[in-house]
Amino acid sequence: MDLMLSDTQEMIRDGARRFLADSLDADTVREVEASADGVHAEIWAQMAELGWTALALPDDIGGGGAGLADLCVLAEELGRAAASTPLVATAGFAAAFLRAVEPTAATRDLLSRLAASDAVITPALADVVGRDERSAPSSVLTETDAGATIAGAKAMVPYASVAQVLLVSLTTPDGEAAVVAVDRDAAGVSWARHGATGGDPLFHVEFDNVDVPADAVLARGPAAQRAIDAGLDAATILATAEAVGCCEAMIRLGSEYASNRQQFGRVIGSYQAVAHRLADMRINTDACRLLVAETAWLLDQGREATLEVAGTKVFANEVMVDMVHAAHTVHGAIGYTTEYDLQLYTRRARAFCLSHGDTDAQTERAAVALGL
Amino acid sequence: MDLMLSDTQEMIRDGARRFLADSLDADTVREVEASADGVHAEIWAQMAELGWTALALPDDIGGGGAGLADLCVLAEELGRAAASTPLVATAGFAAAFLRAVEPTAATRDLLSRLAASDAVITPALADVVGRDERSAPSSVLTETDAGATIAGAKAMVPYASVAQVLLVSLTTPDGEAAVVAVDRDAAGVSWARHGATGGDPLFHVEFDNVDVPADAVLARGPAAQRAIDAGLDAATILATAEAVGCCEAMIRLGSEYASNRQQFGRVIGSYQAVAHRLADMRINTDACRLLVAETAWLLDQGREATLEVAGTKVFANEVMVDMVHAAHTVHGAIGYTTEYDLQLYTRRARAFCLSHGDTDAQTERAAVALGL
Amino acid sequence: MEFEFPAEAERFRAELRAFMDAELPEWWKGLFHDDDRIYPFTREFCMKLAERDWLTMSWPVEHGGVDADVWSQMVVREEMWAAGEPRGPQYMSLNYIGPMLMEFGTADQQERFLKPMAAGEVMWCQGFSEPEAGSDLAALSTKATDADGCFLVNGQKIWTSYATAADWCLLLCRTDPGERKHQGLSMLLVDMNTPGITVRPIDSMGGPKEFNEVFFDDVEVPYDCLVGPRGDGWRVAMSTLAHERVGAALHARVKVLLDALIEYAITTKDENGQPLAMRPSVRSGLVRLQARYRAARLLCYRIVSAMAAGDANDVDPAVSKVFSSELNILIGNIGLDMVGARGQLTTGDGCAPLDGLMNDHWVHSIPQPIAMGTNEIQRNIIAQRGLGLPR
Amino acid sequence: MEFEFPAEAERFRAELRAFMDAELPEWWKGLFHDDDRIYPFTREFCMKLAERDWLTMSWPVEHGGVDADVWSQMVVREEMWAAGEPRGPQYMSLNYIGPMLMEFGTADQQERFLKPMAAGEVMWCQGFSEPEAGSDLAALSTKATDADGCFLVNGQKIWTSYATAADWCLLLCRTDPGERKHQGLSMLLVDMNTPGITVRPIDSMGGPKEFNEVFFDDVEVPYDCLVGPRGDGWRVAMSTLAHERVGAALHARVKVLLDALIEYAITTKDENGQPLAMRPSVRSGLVRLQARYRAARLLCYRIVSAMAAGDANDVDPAVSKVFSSELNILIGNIGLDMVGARGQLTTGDGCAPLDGLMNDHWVHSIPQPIAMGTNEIQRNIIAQRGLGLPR
Repeated sequence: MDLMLSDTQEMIRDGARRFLADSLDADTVREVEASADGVHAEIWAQMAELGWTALALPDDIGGGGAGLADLCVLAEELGRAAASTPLVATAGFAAAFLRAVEPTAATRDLLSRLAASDAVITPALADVVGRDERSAPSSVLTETDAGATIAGAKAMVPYASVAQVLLVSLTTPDGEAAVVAVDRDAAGVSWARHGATGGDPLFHVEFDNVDVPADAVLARGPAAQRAIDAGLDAATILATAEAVGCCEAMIRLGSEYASNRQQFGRVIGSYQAVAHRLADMRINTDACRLLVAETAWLLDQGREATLEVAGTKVFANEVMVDMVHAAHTVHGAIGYTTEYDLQLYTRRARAFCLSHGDTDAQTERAAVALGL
Repeated sequence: MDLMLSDTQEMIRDGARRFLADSLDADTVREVEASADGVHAEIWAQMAELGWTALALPDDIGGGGAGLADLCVLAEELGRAAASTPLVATAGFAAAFLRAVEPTAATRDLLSRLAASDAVITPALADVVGRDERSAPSSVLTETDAGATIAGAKAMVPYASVAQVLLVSLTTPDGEAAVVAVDRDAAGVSWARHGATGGDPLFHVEFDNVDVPADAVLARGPAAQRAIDAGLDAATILATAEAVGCCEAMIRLGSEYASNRQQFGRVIGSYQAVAHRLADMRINTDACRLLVAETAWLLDQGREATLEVAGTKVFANEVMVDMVHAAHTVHGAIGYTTEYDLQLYTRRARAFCLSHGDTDAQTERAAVALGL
Repeated sequence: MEFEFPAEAERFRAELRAFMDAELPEWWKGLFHDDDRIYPFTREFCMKLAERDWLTMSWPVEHGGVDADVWSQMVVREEMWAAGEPRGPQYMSLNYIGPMLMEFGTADQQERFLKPMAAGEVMWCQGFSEPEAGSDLAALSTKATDADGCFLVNGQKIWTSYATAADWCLLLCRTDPGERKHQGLSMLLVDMNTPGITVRPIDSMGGPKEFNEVFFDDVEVPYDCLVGPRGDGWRVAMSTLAHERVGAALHARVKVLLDALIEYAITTKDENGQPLAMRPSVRSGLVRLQARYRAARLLCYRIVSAMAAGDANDVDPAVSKVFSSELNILIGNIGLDMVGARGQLTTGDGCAPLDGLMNDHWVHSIPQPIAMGTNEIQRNIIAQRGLGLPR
Repeated sequence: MEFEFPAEAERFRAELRAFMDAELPEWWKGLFHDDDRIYPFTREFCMKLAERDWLTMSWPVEHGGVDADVWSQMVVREEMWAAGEPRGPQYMSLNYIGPMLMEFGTADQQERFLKPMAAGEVMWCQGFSEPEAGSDLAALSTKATDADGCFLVNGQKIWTSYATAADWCLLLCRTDPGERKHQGLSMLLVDMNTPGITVRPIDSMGGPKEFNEVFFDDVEVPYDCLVGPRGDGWRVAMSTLAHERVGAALHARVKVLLDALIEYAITTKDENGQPLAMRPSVRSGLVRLQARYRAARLLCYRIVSAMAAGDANDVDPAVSKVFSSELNILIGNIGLDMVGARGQLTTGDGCAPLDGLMNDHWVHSIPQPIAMGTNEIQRNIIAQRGLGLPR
C-alpha cells in the first residue's frame, strides 16, 4: 500500500504543469472554445511529440509502457488548465477498446497509429435518438459483398472534426451489436458541431450509407459490448481525473479570491461560510482523486473493476455538482462573468457529471457489481 | 390566502403553551419515558377535560367543531414540550378512520366516545413480519356463528397499554382486507412494550383467537383500505406537526446554547459554522410547518391530498435527519448527554422520520399522485 | 388560515395569462438572453400593461395605480416571473423605485417621475453595488461632490443590470463625510443620458446582456434629483431593498420548470418503450421538487400575509430568499440529471432535450443565491434577528 | 502507487481475525454499552494481545514492541475498530500515551510506565477537556500548584472516557502563569487512586458508560510525574493529539455495517417475495456508501503513506477525520431508512432488524463529528493550513 505519487508520476505531473503553464493561458482557452474545432491542436501535437498520448500503451507496440494511473496524473493537469484535447477519447476509450477486442491486422494497425501518436480515434456510440453511450444503437450495419455499409446518425461524438477514425457502434439486421472503425473522411460521413456547455467539442455525425471494408468490423456481439465497456471504463476514469483537475482549479481560484477580497473590513476567507465551503471542496476533491487513482490501478492490474469505476463516477457526480455551486458562492457575482476564469472550470465540471454514464446508469452498474 | 394563525389557533397555541409550561418540565418527560406505560396520563386527561383531544371532531357529535389544521397547532406545542400522548393515534388516526368508514351503530358509538374524550383508540396495523402500516397483514379474521375471531400479532402499536380499543387490520381467508375494533381487555389480547428510541411507547400485541361480535368488523375490502389511508393521512400530518415542535425546541436550545457558550473568547453563535446551521434549521422548520398547515387545511376541506400528505412527509424526513445532526453539532458533547434536554427532541425527530410512512413509501404515493 | 387565492385574484390570473399568451412572441425566452429585440419588446409590453392598469396596479390611485390588493399583486409577480419577466427592468420601477419615491420623494419628484413609470415609458436601473462594495454595500465610494448648483458624480458601479437600455439610474453614493461608513450617503436620480456616463457590458455565463459596469466621470446631477434627506441615503436604500425582497416570486419559475419536467418524464420513452417517469430517480426527484415548490410558494406567501396583517418582519423574506434560490439551483441540477447527457446541449441544438431549457435554467440559477443579498448575508439576518444570536 | 496491503500484513490480518473470533465473547457488542463485563474483559483481552506481541507491536523493541511496519499497525487499528475496540482504553496507551512518553518522558518514567502498558496491565484515561475548554482547549483552568515536594491539583475535567475504570490519567493542567493562554501548561501523570479524585459518570445517549466528569480536590501529584518541560505542556499535548488523529480507522466500522446491510438487503424479502436489494433507494444508498467507504479508507491510508514517506502534514488527518465521521453519520441514516420503521427499535427487541445494529450505530455516530476535534475545527485547519486562508 503506497498512495504517494511514483517518481514517474511526479515527473509527468511536473512536466505537464510546466508545459501547460507555458503554452495555455485562460485567454487561449477562450479562443480554443470559440474556434471551429474546439480543440487545442498544438497542445495535442506537442503532447503527442512528448510521447504523453501514447504513455499508457504497451512498449512492445511503441507506447510508453506506463499505466492508466499514470495517464490520470496527466489528465488532472489538463483539467487544471481547462485544456481541450482528445486524450479521453483517444488514449482513454480508443486505446482500451482496441486492446480489448480480438486482435486483427486492423486493430494492430490502429493501435500502432495510437502508439505512434499520429491518429485521433474517437468513439461514436450514442445514437441521435438514444439516451447515452450504452443505449442500444439504432444505426445499422449491413453486410455487402465488398464489406459492409453503415447508415444512421450519432450524437455527442467528441472531437469528430479532428478525428481520423471513428469507432462506431451499430446494430446488425439480426439485432447483434457491432463496432466498426470508420475513416472519418469516407464518403457519406458528415458532421456538425453541437452547442454544448462543457469543454469537449461534441458533434452530430451522420453516416449516409458509408461503405467500409470487411476488416473494419472490429467486434461483434457480446465481445463488442465487452470491448465498449472496457473503453468506456478507461474513458470514465480518465475524464474523472480531468474533472478533479477542474476542481483543483476551482479551489485555487476560490482560495486566492477569498484571501484577497475584503468585505466588512475582513478578508472573506476568514468567514467560516466561505472557508468551510472551500475546505469541503478540498475534502471531496481529495476523495475523488484517490478513488480515481485506486480504480486506474485496478484497471492497470487487469482486475474486474466495474464496481470501482461506476462507484467512483457516482461519487464524483454527487460531489462535483455541489462543488460547482460552492465555488460560485465563494466568488459571488465575479465568478459568473466570462472575464473571470471560474466559469471555464464549472461548466466543464457540470458537463462531466452528465457525461460518461450519468448517476442512474452508473448506480445500476455498481449495484449489480455489489451483488444487489 | 392567509397564512397567519387564526384567533382560535392563537388561543390554542397560547393555552397549550401555558398549560405545558406549568405541567411538564423536562425531568417529568424523563420520568414518563421511564414509566411502564410511557405516557403522560395526567396531561392526556387534562387535555381531554379541556376539550382539546376532541377539538377536531364535528360539533354535532359533541366535538369541538374545529379542524385538523387547528389540532396541528396543538400538536406542535406537544412536540415542543416532548409530551408523550396518544393524540396522533386517537385524535389523528382513529378519528379520521372512523369518520371515513360506513357509519354504523358501532362506529357512531366509538366516535361519540372520542368526542366525549373518554377513550384511547389506537391503530394496530403493522404485522410482526411486515414492513409497515401499509403492508398487507398476515393476521387473520375468521367469521364464526357468534361474530368473528382474530388471530395474529401486531408490532409497533402505539399506546396499547393505555388504550381501550384497538383498530386492527386483518386479512380474511379469501384475502380481503378488514378492520376490526377490538376491546383491548378482551380475552386473548396480550401486549409487551418494545424498546424504542422515539417518544411514543410502542407495543407488540398478540391476538390469540380473540372473539369479537359481528358489528366489531368496521370495514372490509377497498373501503377498509381507504379508511386506513384516511386515518394514516391525518396521523401523518399531526405527527409531522409534533415533529415541527421538536425542531422548534432544537432551535431554541441551540440558540440559547450558542448565545451563551464561549470558546476562543467569542460566543460560539457568532461563528458562521454555528449560526448558519441554526439559520438553516429555522428555514427548514418554517417550511415544514407551512406544508403541514396547508395539507391539514386541504384535508379539512375534504380535498384529495395524497400528494400533499406524502410530499410533506418526504420533505420532513429529509430535512429533519439533517436538523438532528445540525443540532448536535451546535451543542457539541453536552448535547449528547442525557442530562441535557436536546436528546429528548432529537430521538423523537429521528424516530418520526422512520414512522408514518418512510421516504420510500411516501415517495411512491406522491409520485403516483403526481401522475408519474 | 386560508390556502386559496381570492376568487377575483384567480379571475385576474386567467385574464392576465390570456393576455400574455397573446402578447409574448415565439422568440421570447426570458430577459437575460442574447437578443436585441428584448428591451424594445419589454417597453412595448409594459405600455400595454399600463393601458390595462396592470403595470402599477399596486400603486395608489393618486400616482397612477389602482390600489390593487396584495394577492392580485402576487398574481402579477408570479405570472411575470414564470414567463421570464417580460416587463424587463420596469419591475424595479413599480416594485420599489416608485414606492421609494412615494415615501421619500418631493411632490415635484413624484409628479415628474411616477407618471412615466405608470405609463410604462421609462426604464430604470439600480446603481448600488461597487467593485469593493458588494455584500458590504455601505463601503461604497462613488462620490457626489457639490459643484455649481449641482452634484458632480465620480466613481464606478458594477453588476448594474439593464444599464445599456435604462433611461434613469437610482444611484446610491457618498455626498458627505460620516463617522461610520453608512453615514453621509445619498440617493440620487440620474439621467443616463448625462455626459460623463460610460456603460461597459460584462459578459456572463448567462449571456452578454446580464450585467454592466457604469463609470461616472464628472457627471452633473441637479440638486432636485436628490431623494430623501441628504446624507440619509442608507435609510432610503434599506427601505428600497426591503421592497425588492418582497417582490421576488422565485417559486413561479420553478413551477414552470416542474410542469415541463413532469410532462417530459411522462411523454419521453427509452428504447424499451418505458417512460422516463418510471425511473426511480425521476420519481423521487420530481416528488422532492414538488414538495419544495409548495414550501417555497408558502414561504413567499407568508411574507405577504404578514404584511397584509401589519405584522411584517425582516426574517421571513430572508428565509424565503434562501429557500427559493436554493430550490432554483436544485431543480436545475435534478432537471439536468433527468434529461441526461444531452442536458449539456444548448438551446437551439436539435438534440437538446426540452430545447435546452434545463441547461438554460441551470446557468441562470447560478447567481440566484448571490443576487439580492447573498444567502450568507440572509443567514446572518436569520441568525441574528430571527434567533437572537450575537454578531 | 500501490493499492494492496503487503502480503505479510494480510497474513497477519487473517491470524488476528482468527484470534479475535476465538476471543470475543457472544455478549460483546462494543465498548460503549451498558455492561459491567466490558472493562475487565478488555484488560484480559489486552494481556492476551500482549502475550502475542500484538498489543504494542508498533513500539520499538527497547520499549516492549516489535517495530511493526505501518501497514501491520493499520491492520490492528482496522480490526479492532471494526470489532468495537475490544482493547478498551488501552488503544490510547499504545497509540499516543506511550509514544508521548518515549518522546518527552525521562528514562525513569519510560521504565516505570511503558512496561505495564506493553504488558496490557494498565488502563489510562485522558484528562484534557474542561467545561469551559472544549474546542478551545488552551482555555483550560485546572491548576497544579506547588506544595510540599509535589504538585497540588485542583479543578475539573469533563468528557473523560474510561475514568471509572482507569488506573492512571494523562492530565493537562496549568502550572505557571503565561502571557498567552497556551503558555504555562504542563502534562502530569496522575494515579487515579490518589485521594481527592472524584469521578462522576455522565449518562449519554450511547449509554451510561461513555463519559465522566473528574474532579480534582487538592490531589497530590509527585514532581516526578511531570512529563516534558514544565510550562511546555501545550507542545506535549499537540504532539499527543497528532498521534491520536492518525490512530483512527473510522472507516473500519463502516465496512462492518456495509457488509451487514448488503447481506440484509439480499436476504430480506418483502411480502411479495421481492428482496430489499431490489428497492431503488437501497441500491443507490448502498452504492453511495460503498464508494464513500473506499474514499474514507484511502484518505486514511494517505496519512500513513505520507508518514511512511516522511512527508506527513496537518491537513490530511483533518480531511480524513471530517470525511470518515460524516460517513459514519451517513451510514447510520441510510441504514435506518433501509431497515424501515422498525429501525427505531433497540437491540434486544425481537422485532428490531439486525438486532438494532443500525439504531445502535446511529446513536454512537452522533458524537463522531464532535469528538477528536470538532469537524468545524478540522475545517478551519484545512482552510488555514491547507488552503492558506487567513484566520
